[in-house]
Amino acid sequence: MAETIINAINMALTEEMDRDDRVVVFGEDVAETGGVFRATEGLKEQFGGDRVVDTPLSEIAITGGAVGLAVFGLRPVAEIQFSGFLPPAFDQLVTHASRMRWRTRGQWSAPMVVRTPYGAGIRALEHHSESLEGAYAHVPGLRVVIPSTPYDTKGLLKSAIRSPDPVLFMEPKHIYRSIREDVPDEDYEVPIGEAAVRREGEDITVISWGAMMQKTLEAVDRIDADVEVIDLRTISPMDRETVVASVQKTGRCAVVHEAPYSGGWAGEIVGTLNDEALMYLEAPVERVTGYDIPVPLLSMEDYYIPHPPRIAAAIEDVLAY
Amino acid sequence: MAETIINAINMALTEEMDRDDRVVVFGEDVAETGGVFRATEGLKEQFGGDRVVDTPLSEIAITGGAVGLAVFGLRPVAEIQFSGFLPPAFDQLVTHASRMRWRTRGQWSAPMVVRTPYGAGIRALEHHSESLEGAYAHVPGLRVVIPSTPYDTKGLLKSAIRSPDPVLFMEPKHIYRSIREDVPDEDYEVPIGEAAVRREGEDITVISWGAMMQKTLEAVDRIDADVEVIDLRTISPMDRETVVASVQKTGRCAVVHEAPYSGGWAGEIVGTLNDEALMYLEAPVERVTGYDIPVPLLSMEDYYIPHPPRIAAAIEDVLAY
Amino acid sequence: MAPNTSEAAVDLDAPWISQEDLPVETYQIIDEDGTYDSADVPDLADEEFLDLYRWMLVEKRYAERMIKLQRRGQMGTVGSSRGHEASIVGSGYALQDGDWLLGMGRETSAMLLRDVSLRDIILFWRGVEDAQRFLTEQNCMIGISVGGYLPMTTGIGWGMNLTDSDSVVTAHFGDGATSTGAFHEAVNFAGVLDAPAIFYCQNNQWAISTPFEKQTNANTIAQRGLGYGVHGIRADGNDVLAVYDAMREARKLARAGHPVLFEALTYRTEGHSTSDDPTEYRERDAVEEWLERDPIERYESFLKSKGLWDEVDKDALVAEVDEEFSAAVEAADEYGPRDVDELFEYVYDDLPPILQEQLDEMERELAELDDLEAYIERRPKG
Amino acid sequence: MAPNTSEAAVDLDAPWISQEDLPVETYQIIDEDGTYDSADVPDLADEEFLDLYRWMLVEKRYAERMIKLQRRGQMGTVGSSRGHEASIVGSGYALQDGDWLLGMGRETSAMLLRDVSLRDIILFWRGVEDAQRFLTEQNCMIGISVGGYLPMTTGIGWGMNLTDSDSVVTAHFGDGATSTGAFHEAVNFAGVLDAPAIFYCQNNQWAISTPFEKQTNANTIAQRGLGYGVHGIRADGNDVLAVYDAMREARKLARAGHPVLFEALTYRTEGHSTSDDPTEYRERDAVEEWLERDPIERYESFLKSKGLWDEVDKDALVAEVDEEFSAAVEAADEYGPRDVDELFEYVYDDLPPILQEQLDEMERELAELDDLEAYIERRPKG
Ligand SMILES: Cc1ncc(C[n+]2csc(CCOP(=O)(O)OP(=O)(O)O)c2C)c(N)n1
Ligand SMILES: Cc1ncc(C[n+]2csc(CCOP(=O)(O)OP(=O)(O)O)c2C)c(N)n1
Ligand SMILES: [Mg+2]
Ligand SMILES: [Mg+2]
Repeated sequence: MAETIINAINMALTEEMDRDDRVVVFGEDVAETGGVFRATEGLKEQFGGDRVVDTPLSEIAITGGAVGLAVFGLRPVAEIQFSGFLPPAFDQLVTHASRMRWRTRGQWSAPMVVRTPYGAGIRALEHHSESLEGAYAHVPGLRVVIPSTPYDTKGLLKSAIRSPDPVLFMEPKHIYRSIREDVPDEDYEVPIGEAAVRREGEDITVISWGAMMQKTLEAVDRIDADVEVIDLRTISPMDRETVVASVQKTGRCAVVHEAPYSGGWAGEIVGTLNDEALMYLEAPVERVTGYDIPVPLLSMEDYYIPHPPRIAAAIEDVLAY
Repeated sequence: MAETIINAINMALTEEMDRDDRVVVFGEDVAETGGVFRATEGLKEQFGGDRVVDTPLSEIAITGGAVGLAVFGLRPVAEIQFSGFLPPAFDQLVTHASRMRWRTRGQWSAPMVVRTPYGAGIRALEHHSESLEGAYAHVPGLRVVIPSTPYDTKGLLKSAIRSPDPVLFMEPKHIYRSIREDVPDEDYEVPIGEAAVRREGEDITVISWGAMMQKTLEAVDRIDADVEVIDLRTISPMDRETVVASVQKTGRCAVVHEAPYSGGWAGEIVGTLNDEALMYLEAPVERVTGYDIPVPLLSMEDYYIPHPPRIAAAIEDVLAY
Repeated sequence: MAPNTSEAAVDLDAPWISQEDLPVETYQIIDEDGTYDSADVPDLADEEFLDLYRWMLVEKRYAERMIKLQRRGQMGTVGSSRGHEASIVGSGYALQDGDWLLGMGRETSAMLLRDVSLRDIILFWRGVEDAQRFLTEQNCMIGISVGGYLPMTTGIGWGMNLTDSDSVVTAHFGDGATSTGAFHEAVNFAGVLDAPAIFYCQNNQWAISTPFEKQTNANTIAQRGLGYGVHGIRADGNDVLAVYDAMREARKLARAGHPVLFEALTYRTEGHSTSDDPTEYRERDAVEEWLERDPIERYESFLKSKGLWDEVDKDALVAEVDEEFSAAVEAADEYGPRDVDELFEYVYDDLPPILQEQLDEMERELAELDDLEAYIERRPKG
Repeated sequence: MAPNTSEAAVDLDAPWISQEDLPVETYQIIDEDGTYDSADVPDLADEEFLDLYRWMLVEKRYAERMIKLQRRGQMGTVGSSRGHEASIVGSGYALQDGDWLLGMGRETSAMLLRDVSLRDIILFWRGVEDAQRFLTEQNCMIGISVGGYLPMTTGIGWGMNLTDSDSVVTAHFGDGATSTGAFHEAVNFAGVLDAPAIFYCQNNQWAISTPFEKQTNANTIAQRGLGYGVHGIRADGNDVLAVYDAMREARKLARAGHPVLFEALTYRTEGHSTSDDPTEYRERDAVEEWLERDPIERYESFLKSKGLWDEVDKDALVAEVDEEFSAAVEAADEYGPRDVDELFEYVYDDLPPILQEQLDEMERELAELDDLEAYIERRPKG
């Protein structure tokens, strides 16, 4: 059946809770109402109030609580209501979740998932639109995953829940309900750490993830060239092999993300191409990104988001170089 | 007189407190003892307990308190005892300090400094050795500064205190006392946002900052080539012009930092060179960095730190490419 | 699975303290039936008593009209303050010129009392960046990240001490905010600094769908003050006189170097915001109960028995308030579009080269890519 | 510049609560003079009373010997627990098999009581990564970032509830830690969850150079429990029986779904660590005063009046304990060097390609750059 990303999240959570009773879901407003985006709808009814829990307004305790549950052998899936409210818990990710296995030489670990909707485009107040994946992805020990399709969302979230490592699962809320595709009822995983080649092409490689994938595909449709499109899916540790192989083939590349330009993950991708494919490059890699400013408030945010016309123009620039 | 970096910090603080009675210094253990590294020694005696304050063990309140003081018209200089204890305050930097001017369209602002010693090499416990400048530098509105010499330290810290923008001032604690140079008694500023060309050369550009500068210079001394050495000094917003001009001249580049490789600031520098100097590059840029692991504890940390032999080998690789 | 905490109490010899050892009274002047003891009534002039009433009507009509605007698509998501009128107005009325007020969006009339204009509050909820410029001109700010602005509040109070100011700083926040680490560090540090800060919690017993008893196991927020060595109080947040009177004392305490943790007990009788449907998570009964304790009706009884009701022409007042609101909406509607280059301003004091480059590029793209503006235009606006 | 808080009290009508409304008793069994009421003495066997004594000697000798090792360059920076012996041993002794203990480094014998080996504690302070593997095998961990492991403590307690475990989790931390946001969110959430968690604060009245009265304006840490609706207690941290007895009750409370905030009042009679010189920031007098309240001497009086002292051969005990320490140092010295590839292990469950690449590169460099190992060898080791 054709499902949205939100549905896919719900399916993954439901199936994993059903499959493994160590899975516990919690966060602000996730239980009684099913979350502000309804991602956790029905879970409390189905799995009860011990495994689906509304927490106090405590991002530190939600994230740190997940670390403790994970260390104790459970499989916590915590929700942070908006990624703009994850920074209070940055320390818990850096200082504990990401290094529990390392600190204890494998004796303890933190197999936990922190789900959080990120990105602009939903006409919200301050702090509801940011994309900080680049900062989190710089933390060793953490896996940062961003799906862009309903199918992948289900499979990746399942992999995240089963992952022995902590996973920060950032959800593209802008497209939570705007795209639909068939999402099988069966159990399947989409492996963490593998990028997807969405379209094969010879002329240029365009790399993106999350909500920007849709815009990228829309942009590519406007372009008269044979474009290879890669959905990175896992930001860190990323699938360097797929990225490098593609650019070695096409010789040209553009990276599209919503986060600010300076220090964004596109820089890491360019760095990787520099390391592994520099001499294949026929043109500079274009980074099509947000600007180095806070995301504007709702009345102006569209000037910030890399929309298809901008992306298409950038791709054409690279092709024309 | 030949002074250390620690002395230079102390001089800058003393002179700025003397010059501007809006300057307030605070943090854990900064007043009575002068801080665990003695950077604030003597300030309380000279300027009194109202302007030099020992705080509770509250990184959030130290950083957020600085935001409030700054908004109210004071010039707070907060110390976070080790940069490994800054993550609890990440939210205060992201959500308030960096965007106060933006949020209020210039009506309020947060002219504040957060000083914090960063980096490995002092044989310390966990969380005392990290380098997360790359994550902070990705936050629009924040200026991230890292000095590498006593002279610059004094001048940059003065600029930071006088800066109308919030400055995260990361101090290379590994070389706090290991290098000395003349630091004039007079008032001078070293401008934020300008890199320094430490040595001029034609064959290759080597870029570094902080504690890695010393190691880089040591490495360059081992090499028989005409090396241009750039001390970035301000990580963000960085001096792209100096970096780009140098590499356009030399055609080769290596970047040295202590932070982990993936998502480190070297990626941003490679990205910049890709944008502005790709066709000048005769070899891939080498990123000589820490590994994508937590900094090892004291018994093994030296295997993590990019030491001169590693740096020299990398430079030679680029030269030989 | 949780242990059965209703089990017979554990046998204890040591001198344990629990919240049962410290019953917390709720300060009230006008009781639910509208009766009061004249001796307790704060010493206000008649116009001031009437003024309080007018402000509560402002708050109420504001909330009602904002939601209507939102339903008509002329407003982003907004929260309703229905039920909080006494708590908002009573606290705001006790502040003085020069005082600062940081809030979270559910304290409009307290900000209007600080000379913020209604137009600017409307602009705020429409996501117009300039709104906070105007708020901060009046030393007011709205913080969207719950609790995060409380350390800053402490810093402002600290600044007041350092500059011998005779003002106070007040932060308004909800019961949910009290569970944040930022709250804790802020109030504790304020206690150490003797900062002239009033931490004003509107305990409306809900944080979106989370009821107060899931927010904390403590019976009250006020008692938390003890843990910081600051003065605590719980006032009936539906009794405007109790709130006002205690807030006046709070201001004095704060000025004397005693920060205050103030809990106004009230109830959010509507949804958290226009995107929230409270019937999903709570029974109508409790709501009904609290609707009966309506702060405005209670104050009307007071005005009646005080002999001031005759001076009130409620219909005229409402009409007047409505007109003010309409005028504010008009002014907000007229507030012109901003230039896109404003997006790049105010990030730094100057425009660093990289921002200048990005701005130039954006302007070039907007000019050259003929479908970019069109694309943006077509995007849904709400 | 701070307002003069000693000014005449502000005139107050409203029912303000302040910490004066709740005097907090300090639980004591053996008083400063060593006298006690037999009825209050916990019901322990003679060997257990003697065991407590031995453990306190262990803690004391451990602290003394560690500092000596450090001075000789055989140890990184270490903290001293001198003065804390009763607080550490009394709390650790009340725990049971299966209980978890997260600490901050000043609770060694409580961990030894959890079957952690002394060798591994020594390895920890030498910065050997493997140490925490051995600690965690015994459900113990040391967290270096102050307060940050308290939310995790709550999570572990929560896990115990979810899995019908009958253990408790204890976190040991200092007075400084109570000022962190992490502390607040952790204890509050534990209260909501009815988690079997004991938050054990060794209030030694200093956080490095910061005295307790600058850490908070509250008189005690125990009273902070009220704000979370958890049980609070302040015990004399220099009275091992009081600590033990109250901790036993704390454990029962925790098991009954009542988390506990436990304050053991003690004093850090030496420096914060070997890098700290306390004469810089405090008068010798206060230290002297607390030295007189030495927990071990006090317990010796108890053993004497209880008629158990005859069974103690202190010199022999000390010799025995010293031998254990020496053996542990020897074992630590023998603990072989680790392979450098271990640095890359345990970051992730597997070795992602980028780490494999980096590891290969490191090994290649170590092999090929003949001066790299030499350079590292030459670097100062402490
Ligand atoms: C740090 C943070 N976490 C989560 C949110 C999302 N959120 C917005 S309002 C709210 C509930 C606030 O409840 P309360 O503090 O009681 O204030 P009220 O809305 O009831 O007045 C939540 C969870 C947020 N804005 N900030
Ligand atoms: C979050 C954090 N901030 C600062 C430090 C540096 N530091 C280490 S111990 C300490 C003082 C701790 O005092 P307290 O909690 O009272 O424990 P004590 O050492 O007195 O037992 C400080 C500031 C740290 N380790 N973690
Ligand atoms: Mg509320
Ligand atoms: Mg202490």
